[in-house]
Amino acid sequence: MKLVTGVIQPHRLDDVKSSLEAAGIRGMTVSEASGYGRQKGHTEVYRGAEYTVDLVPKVRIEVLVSDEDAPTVVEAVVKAAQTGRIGDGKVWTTSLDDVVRVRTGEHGDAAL
Amino acid sequence: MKLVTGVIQPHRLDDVKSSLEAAGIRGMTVSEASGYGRQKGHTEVYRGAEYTVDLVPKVRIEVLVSDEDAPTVVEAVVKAAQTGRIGDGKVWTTSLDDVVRVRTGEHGDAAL
Amino acid sequence: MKLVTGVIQPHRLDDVKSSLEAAGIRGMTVSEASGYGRQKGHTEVYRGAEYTVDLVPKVRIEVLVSDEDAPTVVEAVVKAAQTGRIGDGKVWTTSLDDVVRVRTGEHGDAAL
Amino acid sequence: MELDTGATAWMLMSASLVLLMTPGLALFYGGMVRGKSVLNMMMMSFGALAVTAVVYVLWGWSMSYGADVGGILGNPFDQFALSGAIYDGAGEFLVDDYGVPAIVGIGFQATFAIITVALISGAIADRVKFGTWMVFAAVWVTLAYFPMAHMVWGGGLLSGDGPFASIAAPIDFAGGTVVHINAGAAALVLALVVGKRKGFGTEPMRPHNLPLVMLGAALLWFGWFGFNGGSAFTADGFAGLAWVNTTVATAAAVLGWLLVEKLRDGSATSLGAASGVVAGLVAITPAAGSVSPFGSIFLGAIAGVLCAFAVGLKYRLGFDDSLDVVGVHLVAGLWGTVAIGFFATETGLFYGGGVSQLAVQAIIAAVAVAFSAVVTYVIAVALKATMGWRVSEETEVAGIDLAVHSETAYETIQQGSVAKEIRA
Amino acid sequence: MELDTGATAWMLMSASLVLLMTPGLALFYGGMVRGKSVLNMMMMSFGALAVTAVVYVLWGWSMSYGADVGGILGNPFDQFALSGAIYDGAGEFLVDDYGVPAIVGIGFQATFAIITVALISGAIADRVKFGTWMVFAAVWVTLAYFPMAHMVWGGGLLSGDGPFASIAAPIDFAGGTVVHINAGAAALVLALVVGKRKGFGTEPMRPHNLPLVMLGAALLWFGWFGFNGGSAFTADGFAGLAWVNTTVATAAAVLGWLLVEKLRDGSATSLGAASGVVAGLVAITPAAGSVSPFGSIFLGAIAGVLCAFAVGLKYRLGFDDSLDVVGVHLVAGLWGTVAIGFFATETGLFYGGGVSQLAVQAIIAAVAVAFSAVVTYVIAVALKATMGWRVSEETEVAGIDLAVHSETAYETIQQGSVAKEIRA
Amino acid sequence: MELDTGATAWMLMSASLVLLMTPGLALFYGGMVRGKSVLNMMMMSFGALAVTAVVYVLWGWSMSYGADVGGILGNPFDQFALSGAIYDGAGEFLVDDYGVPAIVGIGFQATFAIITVALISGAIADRVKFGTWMVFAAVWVTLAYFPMAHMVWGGGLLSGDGPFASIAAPIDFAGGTVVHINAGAAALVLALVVGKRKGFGTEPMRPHNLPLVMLGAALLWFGWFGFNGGSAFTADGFAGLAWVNTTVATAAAVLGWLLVEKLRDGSATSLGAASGVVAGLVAITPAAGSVSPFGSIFLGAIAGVLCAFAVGLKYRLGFDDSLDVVGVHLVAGLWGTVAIGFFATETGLFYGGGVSQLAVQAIIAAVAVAFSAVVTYVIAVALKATMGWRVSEETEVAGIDLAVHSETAYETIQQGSVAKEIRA
Ligand SMILES: Nc1ncnc2c1ncn2[C@@H]1O[C@H](COP(=O)(O)OP(=O)(O)O)[C@@H](O)[C@H]1O
Ligand SMILES: Nc1ncnc2c1ncn2[C@@H]1O[C@H](COP(=O)(O)OP(=O)(O)O)[C@@H](O)[C@H]1O
Ligand SMILES: Nc1ncnc2c1ncn2[C@@H]1O[C@H](COP(=O)(O)OP(=O)(O)O)[C@@H](O)[C@H]1O
Repeated sequence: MKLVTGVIQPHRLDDVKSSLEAAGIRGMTVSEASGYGRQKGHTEVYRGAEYTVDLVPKVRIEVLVSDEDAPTVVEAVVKAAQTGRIGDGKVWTTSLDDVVRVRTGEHGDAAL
Repeated sequence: MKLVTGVIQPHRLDDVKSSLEAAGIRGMTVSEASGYGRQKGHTEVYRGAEYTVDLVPKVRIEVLVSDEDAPTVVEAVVKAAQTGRIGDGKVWTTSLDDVVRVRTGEHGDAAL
Repeated sequence: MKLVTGVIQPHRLDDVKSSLEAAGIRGMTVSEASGYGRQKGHTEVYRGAEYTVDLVPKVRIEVLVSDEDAPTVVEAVVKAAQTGRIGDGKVWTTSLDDVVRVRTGEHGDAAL
Repeated sequence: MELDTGATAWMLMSASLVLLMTPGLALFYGGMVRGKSVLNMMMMSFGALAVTAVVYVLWGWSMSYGADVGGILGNPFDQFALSGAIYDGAGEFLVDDYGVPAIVGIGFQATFAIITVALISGAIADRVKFGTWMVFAAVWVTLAYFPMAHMVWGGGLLSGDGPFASIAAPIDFAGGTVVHINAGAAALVLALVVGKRKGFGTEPMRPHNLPLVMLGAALLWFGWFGFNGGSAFTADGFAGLAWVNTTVATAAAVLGWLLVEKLRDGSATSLGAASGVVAGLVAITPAAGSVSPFGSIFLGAIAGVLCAFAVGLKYRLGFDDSLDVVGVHLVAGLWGTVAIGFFATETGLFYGGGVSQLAVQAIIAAVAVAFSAVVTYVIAVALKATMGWRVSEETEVAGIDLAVHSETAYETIQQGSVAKEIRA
Repeated sequence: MELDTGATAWMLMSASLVLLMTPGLALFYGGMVRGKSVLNMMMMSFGALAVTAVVYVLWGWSMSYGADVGGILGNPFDQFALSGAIYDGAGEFLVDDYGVPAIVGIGFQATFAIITVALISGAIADRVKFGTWMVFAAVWVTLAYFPMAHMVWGGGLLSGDGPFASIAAPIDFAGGTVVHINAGAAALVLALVVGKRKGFGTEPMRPHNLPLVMLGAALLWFGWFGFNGGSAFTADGFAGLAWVNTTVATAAAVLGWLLVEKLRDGSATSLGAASGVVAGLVAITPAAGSVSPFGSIFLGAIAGVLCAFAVGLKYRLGFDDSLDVVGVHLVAGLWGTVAIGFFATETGLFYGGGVSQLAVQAIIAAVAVAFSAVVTYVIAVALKATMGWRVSEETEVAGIDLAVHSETAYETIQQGSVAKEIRA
Repeated sequence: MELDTGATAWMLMSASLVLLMTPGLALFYGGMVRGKSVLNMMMMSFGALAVTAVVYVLWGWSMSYGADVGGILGNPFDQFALSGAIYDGAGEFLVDDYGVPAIVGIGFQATFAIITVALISGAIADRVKFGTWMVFAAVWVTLAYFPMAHMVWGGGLLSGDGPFASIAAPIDFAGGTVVHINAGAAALVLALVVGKRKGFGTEPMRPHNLPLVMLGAALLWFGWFGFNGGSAFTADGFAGLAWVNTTVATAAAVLGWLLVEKLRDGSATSLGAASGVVAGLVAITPAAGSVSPFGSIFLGAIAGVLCAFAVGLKYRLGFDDSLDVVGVHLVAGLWGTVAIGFFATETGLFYGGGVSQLAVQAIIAAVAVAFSAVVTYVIAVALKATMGWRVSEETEVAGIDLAVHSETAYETIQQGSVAKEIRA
């Protein structure tokens, strides 16, 4: 099994979700994150004091998939998240030793 | 070393913590997450406009363990987090190249 | 490619960022987390009822790096995050199957 | 009586101030519950406000101040829908003995009924059906509040015209019995009938937003100037005395509460300060017109100390009075009512007035507790058997805001990014 | 006339209360937008307040109550910068017929102009340039508000001295036409001229902080006691009647709105309660002095029901009146103005008064809509062609607070830990 | 003097409004600090309120308005605990020259002492021991505030009875010297004695909740109507003039501040608007009764511009006046006090009044600064040597709320799920 992790623009989340559904993937875990990279941050001003904020809001998604689905899922996420502008984020794949579904205790692909 | 990651129901966190302690594990990292899966979300209504929210609050826990402890830890987490209802979440295991304890710079199992 | 993950004290984040920049690494993803470990939590009191909170605020950073850069990055993070006090956190390294840059679709080291 | 625009201005303002107390309470209570039930908590105040205002105009005024029925209540049909209560025969506005139009007094009194009902809701936070609460509000204000107001202020049994007045004229300046003992006793009974929240005493249920609690306490204090100051019924020295007593007793109660916390728990907390505010305000309420500013310092400080200890009782006795309506309103209401027997500058024990004032104060306090408890119990049990009080356990765990009101209080990034359709 | 300190006290207080309504509105609106545009939303209210207060002193008072020009407006130069409006020839404070110094009345009237401008901003949330808004505020209040105030209250065309008074004296107690229809019609036009937000109707745009919305509604209600109560111009029975009517109509509107929600959507919401508050307050505004408390219950309840349905129209008709200024203020303002024709106890249809009051109310409502719409359209289009209304699409997506005000409303851990330099 | 219910109504209301300012300040300041120290910040206001109210009743009134001692202070034992200050010999309420009971005036004056102490706390946010602050509050109000109030308002050295009155009668309508210069100078001294926060000038310390700041500013504005309007001591034309001047000067100050920001920083901010509100309110405070609304526009606008620049000074000069008490209250307080010399319609330079008013205003401002600075320095240094001011560096980093008050302001999911035991 693989874990596909993506760090993407927050406003692409809905499209990524639809795209995964279209690919037959019906589960994922989402969390908030902040990114730092080529995309520049912004400046805030409070009573004349300027603050440079170089972290940009991102969303992290994690999708557990079987080995064979992994490339499809990566493809689906990348496609749906792409806007072509700097800051679109990264997607990476990790191999897992095992996955368990908590509710049933099932292991491996059955747990997905 | 292994990393055991669990995405669980927020209200099971306390039990998972106790269960890990019982298993002799005295460290973990916790973060907020939202899940999307079989468990259906909910509907909100604002001035007659209906919003379908299909993300459900979850908690993500990460536990660094030695190779031999990994199965025990997975077991402990799954047991404590299980309610038997849809949405109980997933637990997965990844192999790590190395772990360092920041305070001391120790590597490997000594860092846990 | 490797993923270097660190769970560190929130107030060390700025130094870690500088340290990574010094090491030529210009990207990372940051998220909020809470830690549980040797460092003890704190007690809160509301109308005489005492609450023991044993989770401590932490920051999680994730850095994608090429295999050769990984040790440097681990070193950079550990050094910058170290205060020598209990609770400084952990850094771990995972091997990745692949990384994609969403904007361009580039794979592997080119995506970093 | 001629119109006195000054008295009228003050009573209009006082009514406005007391009306503001109910939303202030909504914030005070709302900040104290968990983030998943703040809206429901606030809705209990807003709902009580809406129901009670309408009911008050229809039969509340009449039941409080209409033609007496057995010393217990006014005839609801006497001035139903305010007929005969606003204008005199010539179609002119009726004016009271202070030169204030009767309609202004009606508005002022309505606000007291409203806040009293809303106060009770803190005892049963996070767990009751909104519909049951709304029905309770209408029934309770009718059967418990209006009679009590009649008995104490409308010339009934607990007033200067009642049987106990032979001992000494009972004093309840602004509502120690009618409002705070009444609400506090009802809260206790309701907490018992409704039962504990899932996880009470074992799971953490800390306030989710303390600045909101402090804001609520501030608005309560501000509004209380109308509550106590307006209970002089005109803008005069008594109103001024009530104003100063209210301020200094409240300040002293804050100091008292914080001192207990510092000594007992090691830290003076902001929740303690906010709670001390309310404890002091409650305690000075019945006494504001009959004690001195110097006496108020002691009366208030003792209230703060007493309540700081009293809020712990629920854990020991095992009833889930979620936001300490009993520990604050009942306890401080009883203390303030009885303290008049000690501190009243004309009739109090400490001022050489003997024990008769003390005795009569204890009697009216006891009658008020008993009356409120019995009436509340009957209503609560009847509703339990019919509509039911509790939402499901799942709803409690997941959060009552979502299940009952289809809302969540605060937007987070995730929630905001997954709506599927908008319909209207 | 002699100074009446009581009347003056009430008018000073009323002015203060109405001034508070604008920050109250800022919270009400601010809580309803997304977290990334709350500051901009609040700034539209604070900005309108700042601009209008200055303009009012300079020429607003004079254009409202100065020497009549064709029944449409007062001469702006007549009492420019309040010259001649404060003191009499002997240098004493001018005092009005109620014994209130003219300068107090000026302050009171200024607060009405301020809140009216601020109300409009809800229709164009999240997407307009702050500079354009500030210019709009100054121009709109000058060309739309001051004339309307003059026509209705300053002895102009829509007043008891105007042509329609031959049918029946038009009634607008506290600003159904001048404030709410005026702002509501302007909001509709502006929403159309400015255009929809990116994602309107498809992306979720839920309120980011509902307790803030409820707090705002509470402050609006509290302030409205000055708005309606102060419109009696003294502290008397009419002020008291307005006070009680305001309370009970608002309470009934909350019940009406919640009932619609419960039946239609399955849940009574806190946003519904807060919205019902405003709907009731708006509807009773023109009628508060001429209906009975009993009648107010119906007037208010119907307002709640009407508006609960009206807020859905924008989705069907496809205009982005973001925070429902049209659905609440225009609809309830029209209803309240017309309802007088039914409910006025002296001249209303239901009280045997025939249809003439109803007719004249419909006429002044219609004229008000038409006047406001036309004037607003001209101003809005002129600004569109010159300064432009919209911020860029990127700004809308990223959040207008950051792009336009260089601020974010709430600190999060990440933001707090990455500042690079501080300069001053 | 006969009781004047109208004057009394206004003074009761004014006292209530000024009391509300202190919680308003708690929100204003609380929103401006980081999320980890908001409760401590708010507690400094609530604590100052509690301590000062009690002290005021005990010896504060007497030291301000009791029998004069050398033109510097009133005798604290003269009317200790208000003895002889409330009733006349016949046991009737004493009534002042405006027909207001003395006890009402006592309440009103107490609120000024309270807010003055609370204002100072903004200079030393996030880093001081709560106990030391509480002791400072009691001592400072006794040694710095009461004497200053006596000197300016109680017939002392800086009053119309003092030595400088031979040049011209000094004007301080509502507290430019007693309140704002006093608090501002104390803030400067305290910031220097207490020292900088860890990370001042290098780490980001941005406001954690700007809507809270704006709400606080709104409540301050609202309360200020009592502060300035009530300083007419009755409801008359002067009160009305003060009301209008307060509103228009504040509006102009907002515009002034925002203009500076727009031109200098590129963006008009909501924090700027909220700060402009306070700058304008402070500046008009001493002048509200002696300038015209037209003059107030300029006075206010200049205040906004001045303060917008002044808040940057601390970075350049290197003192950590955390929330700009100096940059806003001292600067605007000085400006407002001196501006009277230019803008007073009867004696100001711009109105042909010559320079004597200007001279005397400059003198009283200078004396106030010097007096406050010296007294504050002595108290601050004494406390430093005894109780100590600073919490530990770890506490500052981890957050003072947790360490000092055992609370955190906002619940997050993690915190809520890990309690181990509940005890009471
Ligand atoms: N080396 C990295 N490790 C982890 N996350 C990264 C790394 N580089 C970029 N990211 C994440 O990807 C996001 C986008 O990266 P950025 O360099 O801004 O644009 P792009 O990927 O389009 O070149 C960042 O905000 C960050 O969250
Ligand atoms: N394929 C997946 N990848 C990542 N996380 C998943 C996946 N499927 C489910 N999850 C996580 O597990 C949670 C529970 O899954 P769900 O399908 O609702 O119930 P169950 O696991 O009991 O069948 C989800 O809310 C989500 O956080
Ligand atoms: N076994 C573990 N698995 C995952 N995270 C851990 C583990 N042990 C510690 N951590 C993380 O590291 C942080 C610091 O650990 P702690 O034991 O308090 O101090 P130290 O690492 O200095 O010995 C914890 O707060 C937690 O976030």
